[in-house]
Amino acid sequence: MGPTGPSAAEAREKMLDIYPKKTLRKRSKQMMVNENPSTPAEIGANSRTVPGIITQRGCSYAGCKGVVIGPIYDILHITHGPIGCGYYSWLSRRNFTKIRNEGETNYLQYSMSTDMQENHIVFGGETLLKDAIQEAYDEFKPKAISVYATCPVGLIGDDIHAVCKEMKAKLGINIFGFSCEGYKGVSQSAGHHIANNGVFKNMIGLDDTPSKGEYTINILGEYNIGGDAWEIDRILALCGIKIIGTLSGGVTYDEICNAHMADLNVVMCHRSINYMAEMMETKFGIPWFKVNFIGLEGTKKSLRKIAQYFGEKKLIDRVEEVIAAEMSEVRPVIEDVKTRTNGKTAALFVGGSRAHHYQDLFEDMEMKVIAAGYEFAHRDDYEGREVLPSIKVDADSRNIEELTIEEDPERFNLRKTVDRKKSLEESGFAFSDYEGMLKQMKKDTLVIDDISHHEMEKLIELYKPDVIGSGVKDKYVIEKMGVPCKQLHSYDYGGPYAGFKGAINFFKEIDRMTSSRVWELTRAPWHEADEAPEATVSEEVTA
Amino acid sequence: MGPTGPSAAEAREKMLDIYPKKTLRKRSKQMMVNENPSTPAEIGANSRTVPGIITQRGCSYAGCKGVVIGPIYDILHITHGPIGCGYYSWLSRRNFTKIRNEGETNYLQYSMSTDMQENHIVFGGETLLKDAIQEAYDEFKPKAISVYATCPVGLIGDDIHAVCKEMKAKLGINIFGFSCEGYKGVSQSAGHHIANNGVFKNMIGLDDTPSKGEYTINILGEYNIGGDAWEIDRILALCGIKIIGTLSGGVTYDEICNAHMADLNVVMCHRSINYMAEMMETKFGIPWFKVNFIGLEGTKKSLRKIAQYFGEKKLIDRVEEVIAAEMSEVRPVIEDVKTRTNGKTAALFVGGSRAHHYQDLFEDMEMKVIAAGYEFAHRDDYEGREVLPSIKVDADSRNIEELTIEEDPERFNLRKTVDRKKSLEESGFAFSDYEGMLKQMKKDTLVIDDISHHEMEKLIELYKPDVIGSGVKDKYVIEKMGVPCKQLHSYDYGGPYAGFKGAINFFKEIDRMTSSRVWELTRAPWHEADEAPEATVSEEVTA
Amino acid sequence: MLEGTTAELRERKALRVNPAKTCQPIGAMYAALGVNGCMPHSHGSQGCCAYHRSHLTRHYKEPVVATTSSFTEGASVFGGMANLTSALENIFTIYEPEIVAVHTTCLSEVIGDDIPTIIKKAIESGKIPEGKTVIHANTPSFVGSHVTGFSNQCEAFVKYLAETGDTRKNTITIFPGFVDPSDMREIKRLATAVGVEFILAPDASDVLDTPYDGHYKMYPDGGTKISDLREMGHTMVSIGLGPLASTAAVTSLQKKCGVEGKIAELPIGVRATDEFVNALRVAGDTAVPAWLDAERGRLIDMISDMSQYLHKKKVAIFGDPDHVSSMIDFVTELGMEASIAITGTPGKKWERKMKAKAPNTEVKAFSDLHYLHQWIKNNPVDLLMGNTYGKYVARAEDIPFVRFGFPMLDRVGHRAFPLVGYAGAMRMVEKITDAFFDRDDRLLPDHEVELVQ
Amino acid sequence: MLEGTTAELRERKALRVNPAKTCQPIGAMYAALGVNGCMPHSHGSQGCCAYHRSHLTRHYKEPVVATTSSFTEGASVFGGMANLTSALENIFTIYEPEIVAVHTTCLSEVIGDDIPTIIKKAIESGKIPEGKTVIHANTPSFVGSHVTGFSNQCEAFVKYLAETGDTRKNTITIFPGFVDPSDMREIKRLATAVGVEFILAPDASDVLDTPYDGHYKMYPDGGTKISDLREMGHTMVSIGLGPLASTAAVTSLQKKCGVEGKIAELPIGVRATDEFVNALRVAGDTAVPAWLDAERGRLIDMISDMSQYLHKKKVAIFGDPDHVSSMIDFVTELGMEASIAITGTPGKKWERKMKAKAPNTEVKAFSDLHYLHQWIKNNPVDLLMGNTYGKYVARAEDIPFVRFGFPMLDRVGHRAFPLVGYAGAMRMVEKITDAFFDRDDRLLPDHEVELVQ
Repeated sequence: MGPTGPSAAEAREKMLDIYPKKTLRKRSKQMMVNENPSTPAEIGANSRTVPGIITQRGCSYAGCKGVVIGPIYDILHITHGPIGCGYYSWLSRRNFTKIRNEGETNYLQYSMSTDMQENHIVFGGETLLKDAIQEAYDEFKPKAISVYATCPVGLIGDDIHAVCKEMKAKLGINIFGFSCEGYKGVSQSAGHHIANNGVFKNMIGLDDTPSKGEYTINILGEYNIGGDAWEIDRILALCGIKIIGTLSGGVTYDEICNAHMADLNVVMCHRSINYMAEMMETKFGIPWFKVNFIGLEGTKKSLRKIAQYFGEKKLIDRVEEVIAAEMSEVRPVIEDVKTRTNGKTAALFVGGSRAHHYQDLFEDMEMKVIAAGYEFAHRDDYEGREVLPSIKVDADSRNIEELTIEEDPERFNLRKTVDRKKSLEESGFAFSDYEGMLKQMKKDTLVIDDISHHEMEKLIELYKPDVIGSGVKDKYVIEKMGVPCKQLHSYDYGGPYAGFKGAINFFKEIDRMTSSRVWELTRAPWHEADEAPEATVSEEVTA
Repeated sequence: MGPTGPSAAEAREKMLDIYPKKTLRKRSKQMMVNENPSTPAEIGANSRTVPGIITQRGCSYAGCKGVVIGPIYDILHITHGPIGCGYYSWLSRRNFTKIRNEGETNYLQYSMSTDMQENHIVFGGETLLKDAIQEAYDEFKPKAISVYATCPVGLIGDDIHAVCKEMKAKLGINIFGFSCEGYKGVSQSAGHHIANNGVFKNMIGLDDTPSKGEYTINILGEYNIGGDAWEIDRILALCGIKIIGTLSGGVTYDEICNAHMADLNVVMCHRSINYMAEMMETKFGIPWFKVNFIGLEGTKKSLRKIAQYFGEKKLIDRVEEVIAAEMSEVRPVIEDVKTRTNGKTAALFVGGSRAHHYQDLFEDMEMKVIAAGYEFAHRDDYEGREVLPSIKVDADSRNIEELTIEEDPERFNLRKTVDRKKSLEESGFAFSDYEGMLKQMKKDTLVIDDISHHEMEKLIELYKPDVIGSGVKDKYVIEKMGVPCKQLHSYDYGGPYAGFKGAINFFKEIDRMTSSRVWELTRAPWHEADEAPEATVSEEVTA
Repeated sequence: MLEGTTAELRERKALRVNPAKTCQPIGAMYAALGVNGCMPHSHGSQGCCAYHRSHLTRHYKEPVVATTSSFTEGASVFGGMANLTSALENIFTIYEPEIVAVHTTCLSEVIGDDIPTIIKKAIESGKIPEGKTVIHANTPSFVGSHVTGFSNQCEAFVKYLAETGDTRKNTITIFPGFVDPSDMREIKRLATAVGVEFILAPDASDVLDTPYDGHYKMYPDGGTKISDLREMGHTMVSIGLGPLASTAAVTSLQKKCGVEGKIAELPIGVRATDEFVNALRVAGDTAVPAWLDAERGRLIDMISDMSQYLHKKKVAIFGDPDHVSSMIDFVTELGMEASIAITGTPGKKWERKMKAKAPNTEVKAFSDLHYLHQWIKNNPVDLLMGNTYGKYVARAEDIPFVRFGFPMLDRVGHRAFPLVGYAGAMRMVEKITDAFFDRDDRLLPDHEVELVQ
Repeated sequence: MLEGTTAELRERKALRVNPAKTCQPIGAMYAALGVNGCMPHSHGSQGCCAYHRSHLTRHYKEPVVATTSSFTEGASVFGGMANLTSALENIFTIYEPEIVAVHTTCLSEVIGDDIPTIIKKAIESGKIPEGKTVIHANTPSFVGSHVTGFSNQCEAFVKYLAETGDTRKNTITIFPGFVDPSDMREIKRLATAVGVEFILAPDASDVLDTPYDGHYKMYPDGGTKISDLREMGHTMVSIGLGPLASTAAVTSLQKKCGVEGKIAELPIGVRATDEFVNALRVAGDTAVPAWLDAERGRLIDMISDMSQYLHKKKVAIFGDPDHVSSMIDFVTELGMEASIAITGTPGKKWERKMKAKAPNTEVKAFSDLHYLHQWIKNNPVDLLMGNTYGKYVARAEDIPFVRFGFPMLDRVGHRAFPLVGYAGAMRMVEKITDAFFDRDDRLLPDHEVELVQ
């Protein structure tokens, strides 16, 4: 166990070796050896995937509908386009959702689409969309309808926003659209941005009902995969902290409309939602900082930071009590699991924050993360937000709308957050910050953005990690090679992995995976003729 | 359809043809052509099966434990012997049973046995039985325990009755045994007799609590296969007639102990329980007559006869009302089914009463019963009870105990039945009578007692009936030959078939079976090269 | 579960709710994977390729690789030629397939990329290594369904690869239709049993059901060999299984190479399997072996023995048109009644054909699960049959549910055991009776639980 | 359901409650049916024969014919010689078998009938037609169980029929153990795959799973030929599957004819199947074909893919000793834990062997379902595995239940599909995961129902 195999630099060379020149140049930039973790070098990120490369990446629609908006369970979601996109995003993300109140409908169970046919491509699909919205309304009477454009919609020029506006006026419910055509941007990331803009324009701020809790926050960038949000809810509730809205896991439309009334935004997935945090601070004066409820240390740190933000002893003490109580349950598990996981290796290639977050959990298990990378992150997710000013906006990003937000004259000062922020900052408390993945990773580990199939194969060949965190498309490639693969998008069948109970789940799961004995079954006795004894013949057994 | 094929006499010859001389002589007596239905000829019945012949018959244990006593659900039944007998009689008879009261146990779900081993054969099994009874008591606390002897028990000389007596005294509950070793008699029939004796000696008359109903009866010889007894219950309840005990379908120990308080015994299965009817009349003065709730006509006639017995207009009118109401449901079904079943043929080889009873149902469907026979009946079941005095008791029957019953001085006159019986008899009402199967069967039909496998095969070959009523051992032999087979012991998966709703079930079932199109699937196209078209090629179908 | 669904059936003209189909490219991708040494290539936005790979992966629980042209907005405006050319270069360099099967997406179809020209230019400019092949199929998502995509890819095999000329070999081309690798394996077993020489195209067995043995092969041993795809042109007869999935290829092979074509129903159930086996026998002028007759006879025996449990049971069926068509016949053979049968794939002709053979069945093409669900609310059935998505309806309405067809995301048996053939039919009889029995064993009152069934 | 059963576990020495076994003769009858042209004959009261025929019929849903000596009280007193002699005459005249396999019952054992002498006299007195054979096995019901009876009948094949002499052919005798016809078919498939010549004895395939085709054959085409039973004596090696069921025959063949004998576990699960396949390979000096390796690999793949659902699940197993032994190993291979494993068959040696290999499992031979049920009440399990009778326990305790073994009275799949071999193991993985998934799909709260599993 442990990282045997070549140095990261050598491995990088071996991975790049096969590429044609142009591809080589491109991939070189996206693959780096983390030589100086404290002062990370520049990495190529959020750039186009080379055509023909087998990538993990999806599209803008997947990022917008699939990731950010789709999980809002009481919005009726209509995909405008041919059937595929709506079909594939149907229940495939494991965003857990529980209906809160009798009479509600969980629209995540439904895949609704305009199922565009050839004539709509030729003659335009606006009437189709209009009819679909009307039929959806007649059939389900939802409180809001959200519309998602797919590739052909943009090309044929359907004005989905005009249709939404018209139908909103006609039906008297909130109806809005997202121009998240799949070709926009270079990955899901463009879709996140588009989604953030839409949520901000069409939901945030619609309901000024004051919130009731003493300490009110929003969790941004937590999608309740496998029930993560519920575990975070559980812990925060124990601490006495009230969540107004979780964007957007297991959340309702109303909660999002009311989210601007919270005292604080904490950000889980920086990549998918930092836009929202920024815009809400600008418009409403809600400060934000990054948290991480994945991993024991991350969870503890995040809880303490929230308590520190509110600054009241009662809360600070309560948080410590909760941590102590929870840890007493976790400790025996991790102590046991560690005896088997210590020194084992992992590699993580996934998402825009998880490849980072999950390193905490592996550290808890005393495992080594030998290589990691994101699927659709930007440079700041690797190098930290301080590089933001130096990121050049390229053609693919430029076409994603950048909203101009201004302070809301009436609602900016609703809470005394501005002063509190200032004084905390003076004491060294970091707001609006994210350090990125590279600073946490060990020196000379391998960092690969948008890892390709070839690189993954090579990585396994060279290092054979004990476990790889990745996505479903890689999963069985990796497993065929005898390495267990944990899907860190959907968690496969598992979760929650957030918080304390989630950590226990994860420890047990990784322990199971890295201790699996299935491998022993792979070789038939006739393939080990020299070593194995002849077919074992049982001794005579009689009654 | 319809009886094509040779005459019954010819068929009989063809069936007998193959037998060795001794066997031929034996079988000749048991196979007859019903030449004069009104004055039936003598048939060989209740005689030994020739060794080596494939027979439907079972043994005395099966008749005693399996048929008569086993269905009493709150008696704990222990089979004393090696494991097989107890095992095979476990839940295999479809005696439907519902627990009446919370806290009771349905012992039909349990197979209990002493599981005799070799040392018990050598050293005797009485201690084993004693221990088993004790353990059963400790474990289940039943209100009564019944013990059944299997072949080796009799041979090694275990005195099960002494053991039962001892344990009854020790435990203070009713415990009694049946010496129903499998070698006794020539079929299940011996077991019925043994069972009747045991029930009479150990249960009947134990509880003198007066019964509450206006018209109280017992149904004897109804074992609630597939819920028949419940359908009879339903109809009688509608008429206002109260059943004290059904011997022994879905019945409790207490009901049987109280059964002698009824005003009347009606007998369904004459073969298995006429002993009981006789003994109860002798001891308690309860008159009995034969009824048949299988078939529409049989059910109507039976109801009317019961009403006539009680002789009150209220009841007579009520019975007519019930019949009218029930028939309005049955009529459309039978009218529909008849259009398909009319003229179809059936053969029935089963049991000791069903091969007769079910002829009524087939008549209702206008089907022809071309051949029939019992598995374990006596001559009276064929020829009518008038032959009883002329039946010679042979060696195999002589060893079955014949109880000597006397009038119970105190309880004989509890009801005014004696006078009532006399006056009814004078008006032509038949008590204690059974006409037998032959009188009902058409002239020149074939009657075969204890039909053998060879005869069954031959019968199908010669007549190919549209349906055969038989048992599980023949079922698939018959069906392989393309003839549907209805099990009339256990009803396979079906029932109830008694009463009005049962008739509907049976009509639909036989309609389904005789209309089945599975047969069409049997021949593959490559076996009908000349007739069938070449593999059908579908026309081109596109969207 | 599906709490928003009411029993009120409204006609919908515009809104698809809970589809019973998906889009063309995934079918093309699956078909292409059934060719030995083939890399399927999705010409469009990378999201399509990602979705298709994910979905196929979940169904097969196997590696599913495919490449994409990774369109960005630029490509959508200026055309995908540069992307495809660059993709081909990368693919042949890095992944070294024998053949690349390009299929289009709605994106590249709407912008009108001319794939044959792009391929031609790539060949001319030397981007395609010597001896390697590139083929393509047009699979716009706004036409047909995943079955159409499969069909179009099969047709592309013929159009690009089947050789013309007068050579005729005593060999039969079999187009299996959009069925599972386990089905393709069974189709081969049947053809081998009948003793004919055959080419199965495509053949995903040993591609999408490879062993777990520590080795990953991007191109597993299975798949129809390219040489066999060329040979198709010289076969005597082609048999296309499933009219929707295979007619295009059969017709094309007949037109291009003069190979006599037959279309048969998917061999699901007794008669449809008979038809296939007999067609093989006739085409190959061979005999059906006795053991296959016996296997068939065991199926009939099982049907006969279980018929009482199946008699007149009402079934709701959904799935792909060829599957549904055979399943209607099969449940009828079993003595059951198809109450409703729907497919998401458009097909007016299919609808007419189904109605003709099953006049008492509510038949709808271009329909969806929401319609099916609402219809069932108004017309209760005893059994639901269809793909994984049916389980929500089954749960909502508490109906026994038997899975078949594509996709199967939540069970494992389809990977090992066929739906087609006599063996597949026995499996279905088992599954259907189990569904009833399991429910009975669970829910009937104590006194109605049966020991013997 | 089973409402009288409490959680209070009392030691029982005398009372058997809900047995997990039955008596010897039924096993002998089954084994005899696996010989071509054989009539099993039950020497005892006709009730035994009736019960055995009924029970086998319910398991196979096939004709099961056997004759009986139809003892009455007289025969029980004076001995069964007259009955058996007369039976043999009738049988050969009326039913014309090639061979009659007589087995005893507790009745004839207790009265001490000397069967060999009776047979000898019958032959001498010309009651047995020329060229016909009568063999016998002693199968007292108060010793062992149905498995012992099967074993004794197999041993009788050897004792009566296997030829002695020095001729050795490159052929392997396989004793399949008390498994289903579908299993025997699979054992033959595996042996054929490995390319060895073999004699399978007995072989109930094509005897107890015949087609439905309008014809009834008292002696179907299947079954081990008598000539092959004679040939056994000249084979190189014998492999006995299932120590309890096959050791007697293997040992006897070794002693009588010098055929080298091996005993292997029933090939249920990966390693046990490996062992069998490898034993064949070694014995036949052949090679395992690649396709069988691939089939095996697909099984491992399925196990790997499903392992998360199986991991550390607690299983209660009951059944026949050879089955249970292999099943303990198989569930362990699957990552599950055998919490309790019982058999009704007596076997102290078996118990010790099981405890040695599964020290954490509660193991009991000569036990019953009532004990298993009570134990489970005290030690809840995630899954119950066993024959049909387990369903009452499963229902009473609401435990997922997977059927295997004998008897199977209420389902149909065992008739068509094997439990043994890699295919059988895949089928079990499917059944086990289905049992869990079906339950989850039904009972989990809405928000925990998974699309992908």
